[in-house]
Amino acid sequence: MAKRERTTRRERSVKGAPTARDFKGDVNPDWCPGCGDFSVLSALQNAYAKLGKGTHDHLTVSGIGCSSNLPGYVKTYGMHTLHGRALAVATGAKFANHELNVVVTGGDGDGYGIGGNHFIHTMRKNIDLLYIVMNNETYGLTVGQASPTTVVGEQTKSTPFGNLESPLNPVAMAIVAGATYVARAFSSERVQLAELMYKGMQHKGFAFIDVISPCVTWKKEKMQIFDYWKERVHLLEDHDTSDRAAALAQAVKTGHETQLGLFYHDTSRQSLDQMEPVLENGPIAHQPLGITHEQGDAILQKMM
Amino acid sequence: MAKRERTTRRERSVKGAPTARDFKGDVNPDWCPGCGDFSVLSALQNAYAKLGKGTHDHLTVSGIGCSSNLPGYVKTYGMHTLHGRALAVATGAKFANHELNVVVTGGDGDGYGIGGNHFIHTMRKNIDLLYIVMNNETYGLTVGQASPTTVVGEQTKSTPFGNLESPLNPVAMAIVAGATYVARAFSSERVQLAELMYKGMQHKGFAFIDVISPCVTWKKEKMQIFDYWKERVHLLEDHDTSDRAAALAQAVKTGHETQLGLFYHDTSRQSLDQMEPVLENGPIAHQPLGITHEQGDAILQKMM
Amino acid sequence: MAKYDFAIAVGGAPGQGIETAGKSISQICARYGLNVFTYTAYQSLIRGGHSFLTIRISSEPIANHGDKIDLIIALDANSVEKHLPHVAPGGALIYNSEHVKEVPERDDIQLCPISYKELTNDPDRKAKMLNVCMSSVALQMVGIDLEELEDIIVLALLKRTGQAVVDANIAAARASYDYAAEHFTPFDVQFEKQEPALAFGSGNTLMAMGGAAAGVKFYAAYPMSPSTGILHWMAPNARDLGIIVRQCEDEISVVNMVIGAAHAGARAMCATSGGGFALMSEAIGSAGMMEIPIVVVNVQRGGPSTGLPTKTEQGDLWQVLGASQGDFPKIVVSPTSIMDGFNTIPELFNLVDKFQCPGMVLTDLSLAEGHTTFVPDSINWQPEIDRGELIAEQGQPDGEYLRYQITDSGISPRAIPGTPGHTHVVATDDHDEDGGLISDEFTNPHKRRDIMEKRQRKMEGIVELLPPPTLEGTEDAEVTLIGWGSTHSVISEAAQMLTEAGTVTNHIHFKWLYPMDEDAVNEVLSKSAHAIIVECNYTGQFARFLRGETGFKADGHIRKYDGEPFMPHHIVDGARELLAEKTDLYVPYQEIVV
Amino acid sequence: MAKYDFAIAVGGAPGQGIETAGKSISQICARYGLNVFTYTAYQSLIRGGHSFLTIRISSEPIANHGDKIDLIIALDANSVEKHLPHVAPGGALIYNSEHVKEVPERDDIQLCPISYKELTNDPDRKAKMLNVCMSSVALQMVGIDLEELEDIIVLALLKRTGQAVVDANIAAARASYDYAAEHFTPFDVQFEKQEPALAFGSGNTLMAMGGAAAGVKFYAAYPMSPSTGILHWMAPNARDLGIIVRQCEDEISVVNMVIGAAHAGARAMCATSGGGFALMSEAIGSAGMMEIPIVVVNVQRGGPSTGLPTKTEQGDLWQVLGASQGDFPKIVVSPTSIMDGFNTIPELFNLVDKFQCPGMVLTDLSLAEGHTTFVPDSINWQPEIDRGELIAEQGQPDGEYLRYQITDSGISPRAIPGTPGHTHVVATDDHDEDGGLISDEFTNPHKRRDIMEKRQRKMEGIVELLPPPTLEGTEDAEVTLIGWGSTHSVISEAAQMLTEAGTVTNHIHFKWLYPMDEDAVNEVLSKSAHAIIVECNYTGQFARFLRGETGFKADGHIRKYDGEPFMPHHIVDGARELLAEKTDLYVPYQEIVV
Ligand SMILES: Cc1ncc(C[n+]2csc(CCOP(=O)(O)OP(=O)(O)O)c2C)c(N)n1
Ligand SMILES: Cc1ncc(C[n+]2csc(CCOP(=O)(O)OP(=O)(O)O)c2C)c(N)n1
Ligand code: SF4
Ligand code: SF4
Ligand SMILES: [Mg+2]
Ligand SMILES: [Mg+2]
Repeated sequence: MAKRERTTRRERSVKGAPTARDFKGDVNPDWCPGCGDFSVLSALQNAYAKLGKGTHDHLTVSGIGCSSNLPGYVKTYGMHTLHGRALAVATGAKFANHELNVVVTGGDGDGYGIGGNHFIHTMRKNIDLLYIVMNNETYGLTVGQASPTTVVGEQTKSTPFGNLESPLNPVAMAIVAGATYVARAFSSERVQLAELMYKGMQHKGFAFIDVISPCVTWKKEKMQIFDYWKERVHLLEDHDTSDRAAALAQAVKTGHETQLGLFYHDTSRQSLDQMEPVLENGPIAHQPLGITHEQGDAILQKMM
Repeated sequence: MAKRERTTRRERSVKGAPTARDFKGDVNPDWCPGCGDFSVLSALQNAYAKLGKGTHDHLTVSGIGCSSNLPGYVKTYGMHTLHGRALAVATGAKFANHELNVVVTGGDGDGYGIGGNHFIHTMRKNIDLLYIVMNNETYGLTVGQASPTTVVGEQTKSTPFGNLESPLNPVAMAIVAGATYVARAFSSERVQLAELMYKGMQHKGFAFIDVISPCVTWKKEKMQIFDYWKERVHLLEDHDTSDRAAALAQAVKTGHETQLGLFYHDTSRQSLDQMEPVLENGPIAHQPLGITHEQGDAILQKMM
Repeated sequence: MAKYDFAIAVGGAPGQGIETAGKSISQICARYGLNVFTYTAYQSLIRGGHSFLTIRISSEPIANHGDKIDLIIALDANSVEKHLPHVAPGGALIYNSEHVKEVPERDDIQLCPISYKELTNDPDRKAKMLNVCMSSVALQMVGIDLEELEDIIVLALLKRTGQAVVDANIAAARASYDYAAEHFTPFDVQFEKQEPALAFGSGNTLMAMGGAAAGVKFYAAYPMSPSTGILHWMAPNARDLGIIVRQCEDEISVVNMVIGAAHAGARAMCATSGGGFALMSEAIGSAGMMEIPIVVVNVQRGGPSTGLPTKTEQGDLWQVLGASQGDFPKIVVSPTSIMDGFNTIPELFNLVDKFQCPGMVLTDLSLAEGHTTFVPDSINWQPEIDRGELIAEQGQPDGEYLRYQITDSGISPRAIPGTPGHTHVVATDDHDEDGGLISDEFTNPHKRRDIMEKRQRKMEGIVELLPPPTLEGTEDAEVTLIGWGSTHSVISEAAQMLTEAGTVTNHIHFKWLYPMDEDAVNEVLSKSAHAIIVECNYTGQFARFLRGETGFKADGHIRKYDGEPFMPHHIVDGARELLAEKTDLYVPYQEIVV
Repeated sequence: MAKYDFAIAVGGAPGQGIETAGKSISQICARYGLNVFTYTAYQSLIRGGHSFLTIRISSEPIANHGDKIDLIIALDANSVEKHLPHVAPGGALIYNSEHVKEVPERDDIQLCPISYKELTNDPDRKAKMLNVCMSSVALQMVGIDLEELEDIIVLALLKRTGQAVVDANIAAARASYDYAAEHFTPFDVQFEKQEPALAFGSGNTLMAMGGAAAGVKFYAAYPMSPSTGILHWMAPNARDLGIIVRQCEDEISVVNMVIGAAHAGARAMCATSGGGFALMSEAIGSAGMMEIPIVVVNVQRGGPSTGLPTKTEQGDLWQVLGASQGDFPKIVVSPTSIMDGFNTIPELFNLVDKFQCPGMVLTDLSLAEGHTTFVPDSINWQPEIDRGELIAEQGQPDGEYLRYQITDSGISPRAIPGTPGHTHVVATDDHDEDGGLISDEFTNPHKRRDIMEKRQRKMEGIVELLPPPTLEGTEDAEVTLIGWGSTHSVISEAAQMLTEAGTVTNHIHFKWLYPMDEDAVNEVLSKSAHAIIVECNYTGQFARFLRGETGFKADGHIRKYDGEPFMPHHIVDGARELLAEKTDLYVPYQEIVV
């Protein structure tokens, strides 16, 4: 029983370079024992530590879902927003203070289902975020319906006769829609995952990692869900991450057999905040409010 | 002045094989003279006629926008729904009566902007619709803001300093998301367009045509907008439409230079309505309402 | 047998089989022909947390989980600690003596320790059969035959687990039953089997069944607690019943698909909770404008926002009343019990079909996830179906068809796509009689006024058909309790309790909320004594709405917004305080916390 | 110069330069120092259709387009036919004699035919200068110097078209001016230049300017009539003013981005109309729950649904009041004039920052797209800015920070991301003081009640700060007109007209709508005589809301829902009928139809 225990609500002082421990949140996760999300959380704490900033320099934003509970479990600023809306909220926060390291975490239902439109457009706009999707191919929190990545034929609460709909290919979608850093990972491969996260945070632009993060509760017919995946993943090798066509060719293969690693990395495009002249003076959140009389007069002049 | 004139509200009787004229709506389009959408309309009327069904066997569904006014201009059943929601409404209508030929028409803002999530998921599910997007790279009806397909650098009412956002690639998106019939057309190439529409209606599954349909009013800097496009389009030739990888490779080239024609045609996948056993008895709209006492007893039995 | 009102509760962590225990006991009671209502207080945790399931069993028909608990099955130590105070004097607490060494003093109840180890042969000690042991003890103490439990065990486990597990469970059940017979004092209440055996189901299930009976042929959903139960009933029953069930990418597509399906001729419905409803609101207005009949169910949970996904509230009334911009015909109804939920769906479908407008059902977690027994024969599988003015026949090829024809009733005969001779366009822009857009036409303000008045005239027809609330109880009362929706039975019981205790109390309950007939409602309200409005939200959403429609101002208010539903005594206490004191607002204290 | 109230109207098809003509004349008047208000009745047509622009010029400050039209510029034959009846006796109609051969009899006005051919040297006869010719005639007839028009022509055309076109236009203007001097009788009203010259802008522009003055640093939008004007002001001014302007994929992303930006410390705002607002509603509730201050503007248009995109209505009140599920603190304000729109934005930002909640501005097309002159110096570019309890300084590393600390005021000091020592999570699930989720925790109903009460206590602080409406006019009146939002000036004029005609009338106008202080409002309302509520929607949304909050029931109602705004005489006529007759509802007839 994942009884919620407070470690302490006190702000811990981080002395010297931060460690993964410094990013441990105030409460223990209430995920089911064995859930893939635990590894994602720990990889993220490692990646935050490696980046070397203070806990207050990060903003972790999520939607709603088991996976979206993550911001409560890391010691950074956090927003647990509406189901499907994390990317939009994060974009706003990034523009208000582009010095924050903004990481978005969530699930496949949250991100590819209800949040699908923000997913596409945030990538198209190349907003400087790291987006981590804990893809368990199910709606975990609402007790196991089919999600946009559930495979054909799977029996779920909403598809008792087997799912009829083809799943989405998030990696291929991301490359086509304009993400500039696109990776796939497996929660059990923590070292690779943490490294992909760390590099994703360093990347200026939209970084996306689709993480296979198995649900041990609603994937009944696959009680051996980790074994199931271990058989199906292999590392992406001999691949030029700067070659979009090659990345896409690899990505469309993603499905029941899948490659892990960085598919695509485009360093040539600027992120949207970099292109925005208004941000040249620093974060707008720190600018003085209102306008000057001169600016006001100039406006009125044009109205006369 | 496009004064709205009623031809007549009377139902015209169609004798023999229908002609394009039979699909002329009761009102004349209020589009600006020269708008690309006129050609799309006439191509659609031709395609409807060629299909050979009665006017009442078609349902034309749209959202909101200049282009979305189209259902008012064809003589079929029509729905002028909410901005961005046409695909969802059309899906519902198709499931209620899968014998209808359901065509969805709209704009780039409607379909790729606010409607983007329905776009992806309707394709993923391979719903049996023909979706025609009149892509003018602008929000026409709301007087010319940037749309998801507006090119970088373009000055619009919402981007007076030039658009900073990369446009979407609808054709590539469609192939990746799971559309089974994907084409690009140019409104001035009416014969090809009508043919693509006709074949799209015949296709069982999601058929998608992105039509370059220039706006002559808000593309000020390109007063010669048709010439602009004529220089940039060429026919897609020597292309195997059944080869998904090849289609995708062609599609990612789509941008300022673009190919016209059928990129991808997959006849191997069933459309969702074909997979649905409930529809085997005919359209649900025509089934008797309610359930039998036997069915009811069986339900109660399970509750005891 | 004499009158009785008895409650068994099961407390524990969700993994411990609390639902199974609860379901088994309830099902046994149902088969015994006893009236049962159950409610589970639980938490929005994926795993872990604490649940507390109350099974109320009564000689009278009941529709809420009542006030007191006679027998608690404590599956873990935490439950003993938490819930010992909740056992009514004369009651009993069953617990596992291996985990709970010391139980705090309470000499007015019977403590019933059992030893899991001794009662089972469970070598790996996962305590998977603890719920079975404790249920057997409980059943023994209230005089129910062990065979009933054995049947249920076979039914529930055989297919899933095989004979060996079944045997082990049955052995454990027998050992426990015998142990109880030997060591514990049975309750005075001893249940006897009576006819007919009853069926048992949740509010969500009964609304789904109501949909099937009403002829719903298209059901779309996006999962959202606490409305998901409807999807979970529809999905497995879809193929047998010829219903298309679609899970969509979000609630916006859900309601728009429903609109498309309804327009094309199917009775179509969807359900969600507050956040999903917010997303649906734009499209609900479009159904009003296009005049397409749809039914949208909002199963309220604790708000605001994501709020309390597993808790109850009546907090979405204003959201539903205000859904979407502008004025358009609509109907809002709030079922007053689980069984009323079944009947409400066909009733509402007939209305929306007749008046071609959206209908909204406003219910909440306490009803939707509550479970009740019912007489199977009481289910009317073939309710009256009235599809309104639907044009089925072929039109004349040269005839004129005006989809939005201006009529006295405001109702314009509707043709569905596919009908020859009636092609037309429906539009979310305003339009004239034939569907042509007004806003795009010359001389529009007059046509606009005409079509707006046509649409709104439908409200007059609707209001005539909606029954106003009635005064329940004696006219000569000291207090009148006023409520709406899910609280009918708890208020009714409170009124009875008050009356029995000397404060004569009647009550007025609202099912049909909008449109409201001011005069008819005021007529009923005028009969009220000291009026107290009881509702499960902070700002008194119904009180404010009712006052706006009728001018009626209550003398006092009882409101609850802590996530748990009212128990009858909350209202009794509140009514007393409001009568006695200066205050006009009473907020009950929630004793049982999980 | 004596008092005057004069109106020029321009009718024609949108392609004919009607906006240019209107803008030129208005701008010239503004430079002349005259008070101007303009309103355009137009259609949601991409091209074509008919527009009718009224320019009211008055010696008194005005804030609506008035009742009568003295001079009509008919750019096409259609306008002559349509609008001839609208010229007030003693007025004039200017038309092109080449297109309009016969004008129906009206001997009480001056008919002013001009010949485009004769007045211009326009070889390809596109009549592109017709608006210039007619404007010159009009200006001549009211005594305004031609030089003013010439300046405007240069300003408007030089950059876009070059000297040749400018010269041709100026020549046409001169010829027309001279022609008018020779052939037509000037009006009695002859305008004189006065100081100071005035600025001229629309309601949307002034709200956008108000946002800039309030310190908005993040503005997001999805285009939607009639709110798009704010985006169209923000976008070109963004870089100069240091404002981030983002056009988003839909309204859901708009409001969620605004929430993200606001949480990260920027003053953030967005605007939309009814349908977009519906889509935003879920997120507005989330701002309430996370306690993030945002401002959302809803510029109402004719509803329901897509409705009448280019027409006005006050039809979204209930949508805004009911936006999102559950109860949460929020503020709703409805500016009473264009200039009030400017001031409302900073006022509201101070409130939402102080109380950390969403604020909603409810205005409508008639104000947002109406244009007014104003004294440039009256603009307060540096309004008071109060960001509330915002933690700027570094926290103690070992200190304890509770984002949702329970306080008496309900306000918990807010730290924005990036502030050292204050990391915390904000959540749309309900939570306890530190942001931890209640629904996921043991023992929640009590904590839930505490945090709910903390949040709602903020409403008490808000209500104290919102000024109640005042009684305008004499206390001793026969009739009291009650209105809200955009109709202030039209009601005020109607009251004056009624009073002058012998029916002493005062009025009460609501700007701050929610929360409403029942006692303070009833205090004001108690002074009202025969009370008539005036509003621009079908069901009387405000009347129902006001009655719900205060119990106040008006004696009569004047409602309009044909898409066009009230003119003062509509209300005057209505008040008279309501006083005289049995009816309690008056719906004015719209005379001017486009
Ligand atoms: C608007 C809205 N609709 C539905 C829900 C209910 N809901 C909560 S979580 C969830 C799905 C979560 O799935 P996913 O994002 O894959 O996360 P997981 O639980 O699998 O980690 C849903 C549908 C909601 N909170 N809000
Ligand atoms: C919810 C909502 N938001 C915004 C609008 C306003 N709106 C109407 S049409 C339109 C854009 C149309 O663009 P597009 O779909 O490309 O069609 P076009 O006019 O270019 O043919 C917008 C934003 C609306 N009607 N509804
Ligand atoms: S339900 Fe599945 S996804 Fe959710 S916590 Fe449990 S294992 Fe993880
Ligand atoms: S505005 Fe553009 S898209 Fe719209 S009708 Fe005119 S030319 Fe066509
Ligand atoms: Mg998931
Ligand atoms: Mg467009």
